Amino acid sequence: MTQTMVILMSGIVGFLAVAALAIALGRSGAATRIVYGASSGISLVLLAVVVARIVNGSPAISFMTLPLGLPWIGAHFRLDALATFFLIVVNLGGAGASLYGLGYGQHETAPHRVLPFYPAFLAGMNLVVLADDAFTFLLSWEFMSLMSWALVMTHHREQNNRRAGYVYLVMASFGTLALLLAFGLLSGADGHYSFEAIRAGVHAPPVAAFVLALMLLGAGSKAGIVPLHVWLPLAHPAAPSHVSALMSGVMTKVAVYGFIRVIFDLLGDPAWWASVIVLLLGGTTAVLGVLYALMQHDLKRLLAYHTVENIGIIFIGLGLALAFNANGMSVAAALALTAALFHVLNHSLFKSLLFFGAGAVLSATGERDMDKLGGLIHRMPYTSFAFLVGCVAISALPPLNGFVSEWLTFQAVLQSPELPQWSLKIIVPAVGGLLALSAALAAACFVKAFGITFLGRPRTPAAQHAQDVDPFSLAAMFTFAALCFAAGVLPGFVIDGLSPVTLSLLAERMPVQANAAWLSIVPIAESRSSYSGLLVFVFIALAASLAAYFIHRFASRALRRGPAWGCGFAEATPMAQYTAGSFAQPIRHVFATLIFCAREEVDMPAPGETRPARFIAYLRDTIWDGLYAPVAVAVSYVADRLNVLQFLTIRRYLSLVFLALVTLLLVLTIWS
Amino acid sequence: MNFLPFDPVAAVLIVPVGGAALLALVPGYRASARLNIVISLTTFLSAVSLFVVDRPVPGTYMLVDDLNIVFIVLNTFVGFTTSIFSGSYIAHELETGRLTTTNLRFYHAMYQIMMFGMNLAFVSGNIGLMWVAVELATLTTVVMVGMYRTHEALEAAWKYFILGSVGIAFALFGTILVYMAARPVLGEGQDAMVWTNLIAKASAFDPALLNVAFVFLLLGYGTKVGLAPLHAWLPDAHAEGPTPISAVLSGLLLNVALYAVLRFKMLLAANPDAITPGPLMVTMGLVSLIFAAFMLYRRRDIKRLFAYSSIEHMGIIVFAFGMGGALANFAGLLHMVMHSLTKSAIFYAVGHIAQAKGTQKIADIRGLTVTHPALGWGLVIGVVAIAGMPPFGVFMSEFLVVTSTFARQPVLAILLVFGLLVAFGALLLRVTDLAFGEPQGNTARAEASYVPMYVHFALVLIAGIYLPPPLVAWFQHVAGLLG
Amino acid sequence: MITDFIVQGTQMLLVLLLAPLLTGFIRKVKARLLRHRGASVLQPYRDLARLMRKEVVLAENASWLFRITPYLIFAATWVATALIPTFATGLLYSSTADLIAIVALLGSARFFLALAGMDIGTSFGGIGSSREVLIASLAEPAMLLVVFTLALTAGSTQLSTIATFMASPEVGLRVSLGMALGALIIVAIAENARIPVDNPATHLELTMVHEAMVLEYSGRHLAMIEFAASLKLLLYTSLIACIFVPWGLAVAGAGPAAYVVGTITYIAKLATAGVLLAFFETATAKMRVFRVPDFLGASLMLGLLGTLLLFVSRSL
Amino acid sequence: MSRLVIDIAHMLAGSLVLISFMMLYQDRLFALINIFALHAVVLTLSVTWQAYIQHAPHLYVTAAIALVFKAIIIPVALHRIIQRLGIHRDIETAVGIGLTMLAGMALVALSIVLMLRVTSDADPIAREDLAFALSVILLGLLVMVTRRNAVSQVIGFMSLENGLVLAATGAKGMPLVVEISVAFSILIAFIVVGVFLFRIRERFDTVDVAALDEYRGERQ
Repeated sequence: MTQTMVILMSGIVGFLAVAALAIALGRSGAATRIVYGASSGISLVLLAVVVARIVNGSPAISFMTLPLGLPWIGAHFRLDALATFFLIVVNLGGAGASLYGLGYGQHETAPHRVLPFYPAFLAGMNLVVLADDAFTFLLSWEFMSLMSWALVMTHHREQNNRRAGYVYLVMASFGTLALLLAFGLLSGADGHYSFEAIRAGVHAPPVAAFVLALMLLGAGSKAGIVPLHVWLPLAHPAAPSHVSALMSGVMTKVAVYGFIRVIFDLLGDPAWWASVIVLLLGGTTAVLGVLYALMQHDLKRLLAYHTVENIGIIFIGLGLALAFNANGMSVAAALALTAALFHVLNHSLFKSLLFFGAGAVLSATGERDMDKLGGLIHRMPYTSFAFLVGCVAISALPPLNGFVSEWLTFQAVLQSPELPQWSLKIIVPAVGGLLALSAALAAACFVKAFGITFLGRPRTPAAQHAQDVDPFSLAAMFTFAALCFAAGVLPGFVIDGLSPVTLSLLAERMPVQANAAWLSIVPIAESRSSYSGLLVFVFIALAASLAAYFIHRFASRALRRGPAWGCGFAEATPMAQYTAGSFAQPIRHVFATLIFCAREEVDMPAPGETRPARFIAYLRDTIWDGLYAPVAVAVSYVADRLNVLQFLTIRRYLSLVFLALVTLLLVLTIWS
Repeated sequence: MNFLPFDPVAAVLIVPVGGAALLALVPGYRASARLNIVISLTTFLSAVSLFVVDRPVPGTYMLVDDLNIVFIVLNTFVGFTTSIFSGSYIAHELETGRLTTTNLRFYHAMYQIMMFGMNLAFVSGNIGLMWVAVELATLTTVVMVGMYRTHEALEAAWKYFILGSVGIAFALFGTILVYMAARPVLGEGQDAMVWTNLIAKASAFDPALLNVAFVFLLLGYGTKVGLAPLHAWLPDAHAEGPTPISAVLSGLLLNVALYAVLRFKMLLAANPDAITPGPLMVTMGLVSLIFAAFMLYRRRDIKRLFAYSSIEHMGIIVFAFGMGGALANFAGLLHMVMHSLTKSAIFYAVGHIAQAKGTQKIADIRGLTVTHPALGWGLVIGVVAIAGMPPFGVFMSEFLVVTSTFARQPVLAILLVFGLLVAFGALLLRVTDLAFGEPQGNTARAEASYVPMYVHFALVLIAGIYLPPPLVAWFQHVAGLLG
Repeated sequence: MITDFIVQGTQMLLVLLLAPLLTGFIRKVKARLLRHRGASVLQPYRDLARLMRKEVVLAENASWLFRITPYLIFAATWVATALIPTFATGLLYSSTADLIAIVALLGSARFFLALAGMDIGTSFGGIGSSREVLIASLAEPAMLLVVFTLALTAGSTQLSTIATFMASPEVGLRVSLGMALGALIIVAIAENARIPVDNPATHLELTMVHEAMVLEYSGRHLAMIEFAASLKLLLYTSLIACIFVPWGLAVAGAGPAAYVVGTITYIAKLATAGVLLAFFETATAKMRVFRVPDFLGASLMLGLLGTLLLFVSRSL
Repeated sequence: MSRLVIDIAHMLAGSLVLISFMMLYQDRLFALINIFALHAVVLTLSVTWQAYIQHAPHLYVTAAIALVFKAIIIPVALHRIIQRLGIHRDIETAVGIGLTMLAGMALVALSIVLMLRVTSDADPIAREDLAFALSVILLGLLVMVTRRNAVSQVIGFMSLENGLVLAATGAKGMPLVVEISVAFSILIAFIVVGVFLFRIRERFDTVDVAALDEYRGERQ
């Protein structure tokens, strides 16, 4: 066990201590500041430790074993390249969210329901990443779910939140049970639960197949793969915004970690067809996720659904990595995996940023419904700027970071011709198409999100009198915005930072980027493709400022404010502006008619009638109706049938006993 | 070296009996409640002393070994905590006039007799004696279930009584058969009923006879374990009796019966030609688990809800032992301990909740975490723990059962997991209604004793993260014997 | 090095100079086809100059975003255009962005334009933006599929490489490339808001898309946007030109003579493209907004087929 | 051990089974009670015989208990109860008599098959005894299951318990037999008194078990 491990562990213990402290402090006013202050402090320390590891490029793996958990195995912890990377993601998010919480937490109505669970949640996520035996892993995993559930239940008086919590925890334990089974397969009947043992063991193809399926169920349900995503848009918005940020931005990534750890590290190399499943799932998830998001008018729910899309993109990357790896194309595999991990980092950055923004809007206006907002860009300039950065980043637009990871994914897709399998040759480009589609729709989605919420004129007094939020929240948002920018302009360093991971998992890495000309990134060779976020940024900045300069210098700079022109129509009421629904109407018309059975109903009163005209748009969540509702129905049917047994007469119960006896005796007679 | 002035085993038995006699005489519930606590504490301490002194040599009647030492201590411990809980519970019952002081004398005396019966069942090294002890414990609980004399209570008691008696009969027949099997080998008389001899010579017994015997014993004692379809008495008995009794029923009596089943399973395991009881137990376990899981959805009475959850967990445990193997058996033993600690704690919470709200109807109880935080969160913790969520002990046992099963019998494991998920869904649904949402009903502060509940939770929490080595060693040894 | 720099510079200026000219040229041809005399080819320059000199009338509730957007759009489009080999390949900064990045750059421009359309909060802006994103959500994937086809053929997404590859004899005639061309043309029409998707000339509220978004712009802002629009048109024409008719492209480092030749051929290509577009536009009628998805869907299909047929033709 | 000894033991045990069958097709309470008394008497005989052949004096006690308690006290008590509670005298059966008889046959067959195959090496008396005891037990259970009213169920239970005693006594040198029979007598007393108590406390109007089931949780 090394010093690093000791620091990490003590950090985690620190989190738990803070949780205990929070319980002790109860509802006292200082609690909020103390808890979030401490949490952000600890997260920063942990972050520093792991970042230092990367910077020093120390490849050494640190272990630690504690006499806890399963007695005859003990609790194993291990810090390798993969864990290091995900620890960065976790603690970066943790630090940001805690910083944000310092300000946002002041608006919390029930702090005593948040503070104890928040640090414990962080501890849980850190533990999952560090765990090195099945028991510790699952324990931390489920603990993480449990704590986040408690956080989702913070505002438990609203029926929807209770429902969200219920669906969430049931799905979570469904996932955990799937993981249990997976590890049961991996570790065998006599319980070799430590990851070393699992790594050492050889896993027959059928076993590998089952494990993959179970991991897709287990990790997938936590990450939010369609159709296991249903809990996500319910639970994430229900929690306080900084927790939503953690759940969406970080916890889903922990799920991705679990998938990578098992499939890439423990399982060895699965067969190529495994990648087909992952790819198709990823593609569908990406597109459906963003379509769902487009249909929303609740800002936080939109963001939550959009997380589903990004998970899809990540899984596309992972699927590609699997495909290439199975065919020994380790260079391409490294590229794909790097793309996926890069997107993991990016998404954790901008999704947290966006949830912070949504939280700021919520605390400033008390509204999550975009149709009741608008014009906030005037009232909350800083928030809206940060949010805009987030939107550009998540819409995969250069020169910000979202684009880089999607670009890398595309580059990986373009390696498909070398694949020997025909099905892959066909599927990979098709999935690439899906990826492109989802990227375009994402841009549409965030034009809508930003446009409806921040632009135009305020639709309600609440939006009209909003004030920009406290410095802590702003600090958190701007830090993350800056990080998005940095990762987008200097992607080379991130890629190099990821090389140890790919090296450890695939024994291959992308070419060193740091010394590429103009800090551009070159996946394979410059003749094939290259991209320089820095130059693109510089050029755009130069061109824009040049244009502006010349025009202001040599042409006119005069400016007059006047009423909006609007083809001469005087705008009646702000409510007459385009709403979330109307903005999405064309896309709904084109895409959702099939997928969500979208219907529109126009009720136009005859001339002379005084009643108002109505336009109603119906949407059905086909996945819920088709998959989950039937299950609920079935369960309650069986429950009703069986419930009769509660109301039998004693004689009937006796006859049950009698029958049991006779059957057993019969069995015995036949048996022996 | 035995430096104690007394023989712990004898103490564990004599103290409750003497206590019962004493309590029968003491008037005034305060005194008797305190006395009850003191007696239980003494019993517990003398049981604990079993850890320090070296174990008595197995005799004709008494036996202390790796298997039962843990359960004796657990039994007396829960008996002790329950007596504390019962103290504050009874006080409230007197106020509301559901019980009279005369009832209480009887109640406390019975309580100690029941403890005696259960302790005896654990320490007895003789199948006949064990039978007597289990039945004694059962009959006393029957009487206590009927305590409130309401229609429901009497009806529950009657049902319990009839079904219990049939169970008794089966168990006895099974015992006789075992004796018949042993007699040719061990000769007539007591020797043929002593555990140590039985186990030692089991390989020479007539296997076929053992099989029949086991069927009867499984059904006989299984009736008390509450395995479906023999479970019918359990929910009503839990729901209608005084809550301390519900706690003891779920926490201890089920364990006693299960302990008996385990003993006889050992016997069969020691005989190579006898049927492996695995399949029978696995089937009954799964049936109980899944059946109870579905039953949970339609429960309207909070105590009945957790009674069904007890059936569910007994199912899991029996399943684990049925699977056999070092891991599964270990898990089963661990699960027994964890379940009795957690479930009794839950009943403590439920008892106070029912008193505070003045109802047992789930529909009338809402938002407990708002009105009664300690009780509400206690309930949440309890449900979370019993549902097998980390970091509580049940998680470890369920982890071991599921993982070790799936590698051997995938289909069974999937059924098991299915049952667990269904049950979890139901429990979570209920606890969400109970503990969260707009508060409903009486919001007056409850004067309750939270200590026992939270002590139990603390223990379960610790066990979920760290198990003391000696315990592990004993369990592993027993797991080996269980085959 | 220096020469490279100069070449890159001239390229950037060249596109700036040629863009309005192309627009004007197309208008002229269309007018001719309709038997009007039509405005001079240089009219767009005059318009731009006039707009730049005019004062800006800004709606009361226009935000800072509304004011910086025109410059951003212009810059993004310009940079994108500057990266396309017009008369010579292997430009100095061609490593900055490959084809995918160029598409994405245009995407950013559109993103901000759509936002600007919603900034004032007029219904027209809303109509414009929502329709624009709909069109984009179909056009972009189609475009990327075209890119796939090309990249998989040429083994690169780097335009210079693609162009040189396409110029090389080994290309031959391929079904998939034909499909890609078809898809690309459809995308180009949609992206540049030309008939039948949109009508650059109309201000008939219910049909317009691009014009609806920029409705609130005036003066220099409008100038920037118009300029960007014509740059975009130039971009797509030269893109098609340099990929599908790569002949005459000067190779990097070749002597000035080659550059001159390249430039002349380039202008010739533009002219032909312009004439063709004009013909097409006069020949067809504007379609309903909700027919547009089918139109673009066709290009999406073409793109996908192109990609898939690629393997078939490969395997043959 | 002479053949005769075995035959007598066999005969007694067999007649117990026979009497259980008679119980199965009784449809009047008093007759049922009387037959149960007969059952008890036969049990007494067989226990006595066992005591004699096993030279186990303590079994005589068991026999005595059986005789006094089961053959005399209980039947009388039940007669009383029936008159007091005015339970109507004929038994409504849940399953038709004929069917019950068939089931009984099957059960006896089952138990004999099971037991004979089992203790092939154990001594014959024990074997026969076990076989018959098992059938008596099963038949008793059958009575409990097929009869609707409490008294007949009690009787069913008691005949079941007779089967146990038969088995216990058949098990040569089994300790605790006396204690067990005492314990069981107490148990039965409890049941009978319980039936009685409910009446006295005015809790239930009839002792039909179905009536008890009126009062059940969750029927709100």
